[in-house]
Amino acid sequence: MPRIAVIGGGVAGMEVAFRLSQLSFEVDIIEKSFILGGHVHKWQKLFPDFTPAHQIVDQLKNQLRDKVNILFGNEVIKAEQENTKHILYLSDGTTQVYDAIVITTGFKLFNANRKEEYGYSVYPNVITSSELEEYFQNDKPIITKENRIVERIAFIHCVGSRDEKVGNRHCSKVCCITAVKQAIEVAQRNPDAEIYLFYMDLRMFDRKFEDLYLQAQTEYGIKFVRGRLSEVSEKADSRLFLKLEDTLLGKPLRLTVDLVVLMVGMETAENSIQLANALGIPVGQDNFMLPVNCHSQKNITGNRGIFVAGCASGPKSIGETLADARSAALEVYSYLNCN
Amino acid sequence: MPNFGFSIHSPTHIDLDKNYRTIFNYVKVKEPSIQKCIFCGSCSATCTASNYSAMSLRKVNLLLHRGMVQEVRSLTEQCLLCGKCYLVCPRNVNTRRIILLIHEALKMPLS
Amino acid sequence: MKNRGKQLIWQNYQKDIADDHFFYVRSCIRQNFFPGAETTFLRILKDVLNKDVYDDPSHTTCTGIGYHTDIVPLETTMTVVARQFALMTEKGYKNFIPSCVTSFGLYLEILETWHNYPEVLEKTRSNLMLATGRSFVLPENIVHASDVIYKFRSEIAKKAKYRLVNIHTGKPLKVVEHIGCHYAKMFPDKSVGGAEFPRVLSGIIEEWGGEVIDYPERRHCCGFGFRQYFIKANRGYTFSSVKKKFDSMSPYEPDLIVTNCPGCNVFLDKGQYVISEQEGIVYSRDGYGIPVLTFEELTGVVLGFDPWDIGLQVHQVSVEPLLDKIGVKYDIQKKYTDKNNRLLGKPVKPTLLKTL
Amino acid sequence: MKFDWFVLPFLSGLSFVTVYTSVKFYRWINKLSRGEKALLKKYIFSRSIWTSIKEIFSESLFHLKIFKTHPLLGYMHASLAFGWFLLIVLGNIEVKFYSEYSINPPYVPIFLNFFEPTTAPNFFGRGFRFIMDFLLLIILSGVALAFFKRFVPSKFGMKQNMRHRWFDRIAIFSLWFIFPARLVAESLSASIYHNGSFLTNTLGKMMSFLPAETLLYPSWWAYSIILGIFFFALPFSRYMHIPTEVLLILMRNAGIRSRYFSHPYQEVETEACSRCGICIDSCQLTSIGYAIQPSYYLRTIRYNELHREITDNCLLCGRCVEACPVGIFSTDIRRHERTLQHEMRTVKFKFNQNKFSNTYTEVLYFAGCMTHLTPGIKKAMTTILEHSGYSWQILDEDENICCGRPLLLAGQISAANQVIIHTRTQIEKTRAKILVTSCPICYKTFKENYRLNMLIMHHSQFIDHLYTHNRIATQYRNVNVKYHDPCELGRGANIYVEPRRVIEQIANLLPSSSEKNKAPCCGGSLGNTMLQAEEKKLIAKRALSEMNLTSADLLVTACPLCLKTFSAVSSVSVKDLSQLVAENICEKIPNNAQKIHKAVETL
Repeated sequence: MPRIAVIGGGVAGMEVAFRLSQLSFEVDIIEKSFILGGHVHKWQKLFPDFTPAHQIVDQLKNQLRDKVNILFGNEVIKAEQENTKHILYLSDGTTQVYDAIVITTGFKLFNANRKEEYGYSVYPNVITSSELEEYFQNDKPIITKENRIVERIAFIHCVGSRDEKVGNRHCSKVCCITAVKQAIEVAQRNPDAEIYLFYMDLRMFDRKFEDLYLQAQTEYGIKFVRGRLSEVSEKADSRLFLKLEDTLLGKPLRLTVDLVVLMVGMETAENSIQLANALGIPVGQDNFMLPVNCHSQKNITGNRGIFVAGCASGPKSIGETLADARSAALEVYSYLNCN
Repeated sequence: MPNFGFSIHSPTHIDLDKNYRTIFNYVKVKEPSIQKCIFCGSCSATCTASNYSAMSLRKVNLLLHRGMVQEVRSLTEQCLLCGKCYLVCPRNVNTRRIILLIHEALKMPLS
Repeated sequence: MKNRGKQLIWQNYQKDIADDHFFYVRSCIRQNFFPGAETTFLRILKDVLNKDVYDDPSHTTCTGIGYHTDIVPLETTMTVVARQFALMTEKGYKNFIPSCVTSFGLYLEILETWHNYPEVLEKTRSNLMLATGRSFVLPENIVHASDVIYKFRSEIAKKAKYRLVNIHTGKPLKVVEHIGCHYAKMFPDKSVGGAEFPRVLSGIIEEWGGEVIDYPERRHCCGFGFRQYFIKANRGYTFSSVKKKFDSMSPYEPDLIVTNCPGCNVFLDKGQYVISEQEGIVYSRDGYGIPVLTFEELTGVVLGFDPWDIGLQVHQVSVEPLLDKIGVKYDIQKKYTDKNNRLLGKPVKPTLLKTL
Repeated sequence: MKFDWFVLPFLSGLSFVTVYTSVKFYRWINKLSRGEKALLKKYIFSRSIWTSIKEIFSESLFHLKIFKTHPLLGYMHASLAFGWFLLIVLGNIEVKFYSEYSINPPYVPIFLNFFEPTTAPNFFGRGFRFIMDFLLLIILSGVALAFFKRFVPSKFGMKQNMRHRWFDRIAIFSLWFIFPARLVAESLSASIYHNGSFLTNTLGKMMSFLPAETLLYPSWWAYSIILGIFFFALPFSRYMHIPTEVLLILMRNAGIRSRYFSHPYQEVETEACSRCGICIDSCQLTSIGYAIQPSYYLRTIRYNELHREITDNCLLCGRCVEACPVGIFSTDIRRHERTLQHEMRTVKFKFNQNKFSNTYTEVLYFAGCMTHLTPGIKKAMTTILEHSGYSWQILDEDENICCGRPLLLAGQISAANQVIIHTRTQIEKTRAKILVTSCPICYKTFKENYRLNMLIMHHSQFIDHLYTHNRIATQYRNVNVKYHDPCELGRGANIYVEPRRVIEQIANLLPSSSEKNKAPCCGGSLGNTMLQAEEKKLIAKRALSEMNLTSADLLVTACPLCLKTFSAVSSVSVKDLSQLVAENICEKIPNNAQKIHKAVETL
């Protein structure tokens, strides 16, 4: 029975592994950390309908139960290829031989430190969207690090995306809708807070996104201002002073807020470039894995027998990731059965 | 004071800490659809008054959102209430009511 | 500025600063703004830190201002800079320290140009040879004068007679430090601490017991900007920048402002007079304004030099309130007298800004 | 002189009502301007007063208009109003046969049965007794119907009842109990003196088991007290309508109209409104849940409650004015109040004058700002104008300028006047003979506020004119078409015939259940600034179902706003009249030039 390696135990990895196990292949998941679920594990509610994230992760985990063996705490150090076999040297010293490999390494959130002028990790009340998710574990009002109820909060779009300065020209596409979702969740906890979203272009690309946007405007009075944040500094009372321009009025704009949330974009996963080189597959200008053809062969990489699924080949929402994972499983199936 | 030959310009930025959105709040309570505006500008494009004045409902709406009221009076006065803006608004904002409410608010001594 | 996050950022902006044998290049406009500043710097290096500093009388202006106001063509500037280096080479020095931040920025810019375009360097060498018959070697180490003070800040602290502490309240003085734009913004990696949170002056202040204020418009330019200040019609732009900075720092009620560039010092000091006249605002409770010292003057005060020897009487904003806070002894009578006690004349009193 | 203490409540009530009403009438008339007073005086003493008297009988007493709305409802009102009127009149005549004095205090005819318990033996006595009983029966049937209407309004052709306030309820109940109380009193006296007729005698016999002697006197007291309560309640309740409608008819026929808010004529109208609730069903905002109809609106004005929203939340479509049996122009009152709320005297428009052409053409087509959003109409009109044989030009080809009516509808009069003056000068500059507009809203303003010395035509009239002067010809299409009368064209300007005549030239026009002056408003009317988009859509949908287009392939309307509003919701395709004509126009028409020339003069 052919053996397949799925590198990465996130949402994509779990789905591919399950589908492949259904097609009666023997599947190993090589997961760097010690838990499955990847980033989704750390999120509370998902856009656009606020389904709890753990519901998706648990559902995917339950599917897998003892159908797939999972090598936790493991990374691929070196890889070799003998005609159709792939030999992987893992970090726990073992070497495994596989007939096919599916890369589901996912993505890494942009390290906001690299936008120094936004004062991330310098001013305590500048946080990223993933840190804000932790506030949503309970329904208590959002407070600043000095335990002051947040009365004014600013969401900053495109942090580390569409930004040549940090080498990320690509748009991570899911941060806009995440900002609207999080803004609503903040509005629910701090009803009389003033909430601003500073955007360049709002990319509500999927179904029910525009409805969420309209709901944010009308039901929660959330304000959308077109202008890109230039700089954050701290005022005497440790509130944050933002400098922007209202591009629709063509005038500079200044305001003070209690909390700044940076909607950090997606970058290719940690040392995924080394993995790509090790496996001999090309990487795009945005450092995400490059499929052979972005229309019809999205899961097939340049190297026979190696496939890619999920955010490893570019930013995707969870729905798109799962669909991409299922298509990857079929590609593997047709590769192993038809050649 | 000695003649310096120059004067210190006051800042022209929009200061959201100071600008009071009293008129916006007055209108929002009575006509919540003002919040649906996405400032796409189709109303200003079709506006009859824009042919002879600087009237632009998109700009008026923005000025209200930002609490900058000085310009609003001279702009909204040119409005003919013909309702073309309402017909083209992609968000179904009740534009004419907003204009009437602005006129009302400008008559009141709102701070 | 003890915030852990800022220290993280300072780590990746360290540079090596030479510790002796300096070739000091004076500023062309600084002496007439704050005459005592440069002599104080030399006195500190020679007498206090007993370093070998050479003050070459025959070096010229770096033509920075002319270059920035499009009066002096770049090639001429390069040749003049080359001549400075030639003077240094002839005197056998390798560590070049300009006293003015604009020059520092210019020297870096030209060295960077030569580094990227070697053919321009060769052209400058031949120009210099033709013009003066001199040749030169690129300096091994080029730092700003304030970097040197930053490097020896702990030695100076040991030798200091005063601390930046308010002797009446015992609390550290609240100090605003303003870094010249050309110091870090052009080449952040050539500065101490980078462009966002520069460390050079804040390091000195914290070492000597002061508390540095990080106010929102901290990185805003003082408005000198050459084109603005030199043309009278644009001068309003300069002082609106100054006012923006003071409006932003006033909630913190700073006791002192420290700068490391001639332009910033002038405009932050004399700007308070212009603002008091035109806008009727004085940015201190006691009505005297916030004293503005250059880093050398501050070092001199802390080391106990006589304030009037340092030249503090030329400041627009009276420094006496600050000296009282630090506890410095000074003789008010000698403020406006020369070496042999002849009164040089007192400046006219502004209408609003109180002066002593 | 006959007197008994029990008449006191009735007497005091009656005198209170008479004094109160006459003072009120005096004050209203006094507030009229001198010209209006003269107009009224001249009218009252002129021959045409008879039309008012006839109208008072047909409307105040018979309520003929309500019969047209629904016969049962009409009978209920007529029986109460006319029945009671006859009861009083005949009562006064009956008295003449009994008492020896010629003049009697007013209460005698009402309580004749008490003062003259024995009926006059002769034929007249019994005859009158019979008539009085008969009238009482009629009125009682009216009261019974009124009572049932509370529970089953649909039987009376009304979808819902008016929700009354407590002071109206007191007046209603007191009115209802007057006649049963009279019945009881007369029946008791009949059981003792047999002085009744078929009704009271029979009832008297049935009540013989009761101690009639002891109950008789208190029953007269009850009758008098109920009458008293009714008279005291009348001036402050809806029944102030009874006296005021008479004055309203006189004033209206004399030509007096309300020219500004709280004009005396408007106060008469406000008090003349009996809040019968008939206007509620005619209003299309009822089904969306808004209580803004004249019955409620005039009540807020009369008891000056805060009603800023109600004033603005009305389509001004005029259906309630058509339906109102009392003929109150509630839309005018609303517009005058809007001026009070929204007038902006400081407005200064900065029109740029040089944008318009001053080349002469016979026909000037004013597209109107709305038509710029329905290019289909403009294109159709251009085709028609090209075929018309007239020289023509479009006034606002690019520079679209407004006719000023939306400002009038919103009450901003001084702003509207500035627009009107500007647009009129542009129109007159072209020295055109005919001004055609495809928007009924502009048409109504040109007609009423512009005082243009040229022929003003809505495009339906103009096309009709082209047909009659065979300047254009069209092919007949066997298409079932229903026509929607735009409010401003139908009710607003009484143009019903020309559009229909034009459509019949091209397609087969099906009658629709609610059309002409009963046509529904499309919901997009500029009169309303309050409705949200979803509500307007709902009105449009219900208007379409009201016109039930199942059998029609095409809905034709004659207003760009109706076109835009209907086409967003209608399953049947919607076209403007001009589009229907332009699509079926024939290229060649008989070219008899001189006939054309003559035609222009005849207009």
